[in-house]
Amino acid sequence: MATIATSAAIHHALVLDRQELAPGVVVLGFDAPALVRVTRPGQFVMAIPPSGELAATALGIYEASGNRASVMFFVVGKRTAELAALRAGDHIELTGPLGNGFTLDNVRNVAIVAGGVGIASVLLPAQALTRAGARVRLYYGARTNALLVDHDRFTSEGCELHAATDDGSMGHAGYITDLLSQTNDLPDMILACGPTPMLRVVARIAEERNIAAQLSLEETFACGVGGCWGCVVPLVRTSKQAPSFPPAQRNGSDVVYARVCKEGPVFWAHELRW
Amino acid sequence: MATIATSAAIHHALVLDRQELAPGVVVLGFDAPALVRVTRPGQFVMAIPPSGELAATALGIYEASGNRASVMFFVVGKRTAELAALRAGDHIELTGPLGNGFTLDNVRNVAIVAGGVGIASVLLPAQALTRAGARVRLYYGARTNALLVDHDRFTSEGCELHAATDDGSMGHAGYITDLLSQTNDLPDMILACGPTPMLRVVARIAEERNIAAQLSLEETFACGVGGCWGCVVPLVRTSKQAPSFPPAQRNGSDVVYARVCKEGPVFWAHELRW
Amino acid sequence: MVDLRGVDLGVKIGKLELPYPTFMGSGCYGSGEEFASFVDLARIGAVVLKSVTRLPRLGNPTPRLVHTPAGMLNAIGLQNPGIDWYLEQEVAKFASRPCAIVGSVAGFSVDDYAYVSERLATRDEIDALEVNVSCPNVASEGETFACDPKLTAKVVRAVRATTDKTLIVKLSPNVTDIASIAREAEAAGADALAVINTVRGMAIDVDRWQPRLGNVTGGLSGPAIRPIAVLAVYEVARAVTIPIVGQGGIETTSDALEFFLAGASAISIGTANFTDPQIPLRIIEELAQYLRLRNLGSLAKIVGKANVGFSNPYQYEGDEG
Amino acid sequence: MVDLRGVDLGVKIGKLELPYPTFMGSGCYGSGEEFASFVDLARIGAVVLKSVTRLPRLGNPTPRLVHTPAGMLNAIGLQNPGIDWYLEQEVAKFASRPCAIVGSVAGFSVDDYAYVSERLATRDEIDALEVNVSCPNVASEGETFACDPKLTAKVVRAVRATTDKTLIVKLSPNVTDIASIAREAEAAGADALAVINTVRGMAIDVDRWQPRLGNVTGGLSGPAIRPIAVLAVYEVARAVTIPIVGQGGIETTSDALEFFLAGASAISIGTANFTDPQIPLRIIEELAQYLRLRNLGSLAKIVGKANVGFSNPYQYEGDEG
Ligand SMILES: Cc1cc2nc3c(=O)[nH]c(=O)nc-3n(C[C@H](O)[C@H](O)[C@H](O)COP(=O)(O)OP(=O)(O)OC[C@H]3O[C@@H](n4cnc5c(N)ncnc54)[C@H](O)[C@@H]3O)c2cc1C
Ligand SMILES: Cc1cc2nc3c(=O)[nH]c(=O)nc-3n(C[C@H](O)[C@H](O)[C@H](O)COP(=O)(O)OP(=O)(O)OC[C@H]3O[C@@H](n4cnc5c(N)ncnc54)[C@H](O)[C@@H]3O)c2cc1C
Ligand SMILES: Cc1cc2nc3c(=O)[nH]c(=O)nc-3n(C[C@H](O)[C@H](O)[C@H](O)COP(=O)(O)O)c2cc1C
Ligand SMILES: Cc1cc2nc3c(=O)[nH]c(=O)nc-3n(C[C@H](O)[C@H](O)[C@H](O)COP(=O)(O)O)c2cc1C
Ligand code: FES
Ligand code: FES
Repeated sequence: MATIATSAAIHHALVLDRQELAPGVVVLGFDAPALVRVTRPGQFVMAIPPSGELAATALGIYEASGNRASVMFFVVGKRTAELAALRAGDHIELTGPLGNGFTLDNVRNVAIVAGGVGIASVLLPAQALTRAGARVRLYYGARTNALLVDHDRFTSEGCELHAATDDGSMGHAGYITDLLSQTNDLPDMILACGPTPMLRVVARIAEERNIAAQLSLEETFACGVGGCWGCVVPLVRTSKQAPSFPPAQRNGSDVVYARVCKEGPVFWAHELRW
Repeated sequence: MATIATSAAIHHALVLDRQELAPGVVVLGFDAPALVRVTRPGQFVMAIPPSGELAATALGIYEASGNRASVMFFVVGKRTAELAALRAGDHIELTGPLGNGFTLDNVRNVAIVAGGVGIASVLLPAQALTRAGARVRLYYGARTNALLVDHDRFTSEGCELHAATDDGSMGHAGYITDLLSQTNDLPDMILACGPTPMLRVVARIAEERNIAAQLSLEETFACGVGGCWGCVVPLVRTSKQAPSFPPAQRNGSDVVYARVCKEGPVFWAHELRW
Repeated sequence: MVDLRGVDLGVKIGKLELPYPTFMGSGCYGSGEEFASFVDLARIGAVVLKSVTRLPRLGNPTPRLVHTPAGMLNAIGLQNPGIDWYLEQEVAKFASRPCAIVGSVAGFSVDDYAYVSERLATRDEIDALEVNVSCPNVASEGETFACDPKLTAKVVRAVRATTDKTLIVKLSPNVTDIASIAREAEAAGADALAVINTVRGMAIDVDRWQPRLGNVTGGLSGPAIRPIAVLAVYEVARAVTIPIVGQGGIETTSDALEFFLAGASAISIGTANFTDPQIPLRIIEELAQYLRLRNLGSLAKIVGKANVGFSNPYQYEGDEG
Repeated sequence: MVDLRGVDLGVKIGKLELPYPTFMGSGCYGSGEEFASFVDLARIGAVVLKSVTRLPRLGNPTPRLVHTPAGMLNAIGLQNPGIDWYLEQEVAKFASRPCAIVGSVAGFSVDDYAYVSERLATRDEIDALEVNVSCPNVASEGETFACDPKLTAKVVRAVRATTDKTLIVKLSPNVTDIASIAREAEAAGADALAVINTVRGMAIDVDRWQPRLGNVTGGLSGPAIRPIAVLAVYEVARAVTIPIVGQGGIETTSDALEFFLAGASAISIGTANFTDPQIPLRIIEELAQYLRLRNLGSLAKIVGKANVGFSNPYQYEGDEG
């Protein structure tokens, strides 16, 4: 992965705009030029719910250009509900950019797989790749048509869209990974973000087809900055992303736990032991 | 006090109207004919904050006529903030009426003393007394003019208004009890509701002048219905309001703890040992 | 009405048979009467009465309550008229309650407990006894009975000798090893265990530089203590074979399920009644739904079923420590 | 910049002198570096490092975190590379931190503690040691050191013998009588006590009938445990004369003041950093304001000042129990 020195800061950002793309799916745009400047595709922020009583919550950086960055989230619990109550003119406090993003060097023909709100973390890599001249196919799945939000943002960037919905209201009726596994027009790289069961299937397909895959994982976070070791995932010790750990003297496993927030959230599928 | 058999019920009431009388002072009117029918002056409700995560909160019944009852409250913490977010068309859940109200029989010349939001519990007794032909003087104190909310409701009912504000922006500059203690035109009864320090001064004035006084007390509540014995105040054991308790065999005090929510919230000043 | 088609929510705790697996926590629900005008007591299972002692007690000075994050502290101090007055003036009224009535016994010596239990147990209005061993033991410098396995056993044996009624022993979480106390209580003859009582705590008024409770310290209840209570139930369930009445911060059906899965046969609801007195009824209804949706005929099918841990596939040298 | 005109927020804990009375809790703040790009470490007092053990540990299986009402459960399981690697690869980096660095030592035998402490204490980058006695004692079937006054004393004596550096002993709340453990730790040579570590708890996934933590049980932290922590500090302050670092759910200045008034000389902030990493700086600023507004020149003036209880004017026969 693109391991970079942290340039995270706390941003006290003016909310510029708020859209509800579908019921319970919110995009908040805010003024944060300093964040935009250093953000790399696949990074996230820790957003502080305004009441100050709940833990900060991780959100992928959806858009980042000029002075404006944005996050997209589903209202699923208390924290996202508090964030959803923000309006243009309010301020949002967030720490970022955090984590290591996708490795996009030498990617020419990519399949991006997004499940549900996983779409929030893949617009920036899609943009970077299409602009670099790569062929980008977006495999985008959601429960229903209305929740396949902003797919036109991707097609207008030049991505080919393959869609799936659980209820068949748009595209393939079933899992998005069905489409991925059926294609014979293989990409040279897969990037994926979405629910863990989807990522596991992507990892299996990538292994079977012998395609390198980068997965953006989701775990329960506490600090979000590498301070608590709560968000870990088992990783082979030889991975470049593995945290500093001594070789085993005896009966040690070849796996270490790596922090999703710090060493990730993006990992090479073949290096995970989850 | 007017001890009555409980007729409390849980009301799932439609919010009819919401007014903000001053910044942070809210009146919520709701449709609850069954509550109106049995409410007596000085009773209260336990209102359930909509999130369902905080304890229910005690609020005096401000108005009660026809199908509509109302509560008035200051937004001071989480629970009142949640209630203040209700709008006409929403529903409010509340248990009531609770507690014993004021004893108004044979009251001909009364001074009602209200401090701040204490005003919420004295409109009903003021109405009952003026309508029964009694002379009613309202001694009404608040921090500032803008917080002397709804005083015209009382004057239009025929009450004489004596006002005091801490900052002198209306009426006497100082405590409302200053006015009460200065008058030589003595009432035959005092009813009071407001902050505890105010009530203590009222109790002292009443004792010095030998006037019967009924105080509506405020305590931190848990259940609000007499189930937990958390909200007690020391009362002489011989009071008619004292809870059932055996006479002391030895070294017992002549005081028992009575529940503000159940035996009160209104007590005779001379029976309190606080 | 609760829709009970195809599901059995009933439990048997000792000899006490209840149509619903819910108790209203001691000290939180008066004698039931306080809630009767707005909650149908026929649908709540059982009420555990406020604890009663040998002599009348005024209880603690005020304030007695403080709200804290996701919970509250209380320090009531066992205000009650004493067992004599209680039997003369109060107990007869319980006969009309359409739910089970569990008496709660407190004391400051083994003899206190035995005396109060014996007298209370004579009355038909009382369906079962709960022993609140969390009171300070006057003879041991204020240490509570609940904190010492041997003292707990003494109290339970003494009370057991006074009655054949169902005997529930209520354990305190303020101990190093609740399982060892549970084992002693079981061996001494308890029919069931109530797990847990409140957690000791304190709050300070930083403007007045004073404790917020008249008694300085108090008992923490509500959702804040739920993880502590779930673990206590889980550990006690592994230590004994008698049924457990799980409690501590139950507010929703999901909370209740945590306790059943941890090993409780029944639950008790205290503080949640202060949030919304309809909560017990809602939980009973939703429990029935949960069982029906999963084709589980009875609650017993889920008791203690969260026992399967995880495997730990990856270890390193120091992990064996 | 913190406006310190006329007020002294400095504390002395053993030999450790800090300009601000705040520690960042062990396991919550990495080595400080993780927060350095967005929090000025010169303004936070001290960082307590994640606990280190003799051998490398992968730690517990996942999941390791669960959010609970007003708190969270964690079960990290002391993931760390072991003391050898730690000294070789990590410790040198701490030299550049503009705050005090407190090493945290964990172990599974008395010898473990002594060994790790001795090696850690050789390093100048480490300003003081904290001893985390909440680990299971392998020799006593998993009972933790922190649960037994004698075992605690053994560990503290052994560690004390290895170093002259300031020694803070971190106590567990999961005991019947924390004061007796505090007394033993003081007698065995502790310079200060950290009160409290997390409270044991558990949460269950009711859809999957499984514990929510890979380790089954975990430690509860955050505002939910604050009343428990305030009481523990209050009781320990009455039992010892060495300074106390109060912790457990501190999120606001008012929370911090509760701990000082209860008897803490300094405080530690853990979980609140996950809510908002600016909280420690805000608390320091507001503490200075609080002292200035009340004309209290130094924090020492409020330590332990909430000790005046209430009188109990009214009693009845049974209240003497
Ligand atoms: C690297 C990363 C990137 C992510 N990017 C996105 C994104 O771009 N968009 C998106 O929608 N999601 C994203 N997520 C997921 C997102 O962080 C979670 O959905 C979010 O945490 C939801 O918070 P919540 O409190 O609203 O609901 P949840 O955390 O799902 O809460 C569910 C329930 O748990 C309880 N709960 C959770 N946290 C707390 C707490 N602190 N205190 C009390 N109770 C709590 C609540 O009661 C709630 O009902 C990302 C996650 C990661 C790890
Ligand atoms: C008989 C009676 C009648 C009353 N009538 C009225 C009336 O008519 N109008 C009126 O305005 N007031 C009335 N009061 C007072 C009113 O009940 C309190 O002001 C009300 O409880 C405020 O609740 P709150 O949570 O908004 O704030 P508070 O209870 O004052 O809260 C202050 C702080 O405490 C904390 N807190 C309080 N409760 C909780 C909780 N359950 N959970 C977590 N934190 C908590 C909050 O963080 C808050 O910041 C009456 C009181 C009584 C006893
Ligand atoms: C106000 C109050 C009073 C209580 N009084 C008693 C009591 O007298 N005897 C007893 O055994 N438990 C008493 N308890 C403890 C409860 O019965 C219950 O065990 C505890 O509060 C945990 O459950 P909860 O979180 O659902 O309230 C009391 C609890 C509260 C909140
Ligand atoms: C994620 C996490 C990891 C922790 N790890 C350690 C640890 O390794 N050693 C230790 O002594 N305490 C550890 N603690 C306990 C904290 O240092 C602190 O004592 C406790 O959380 C109470 O304070 P708080 O509520 O402010 O977090 C940890 C706490 C958390 C939340
Ligand atoms: S959430 Fe703390 S290390 Fe990742
Ligand atoms: S608040 Fe429970 S008895 Fe009054």
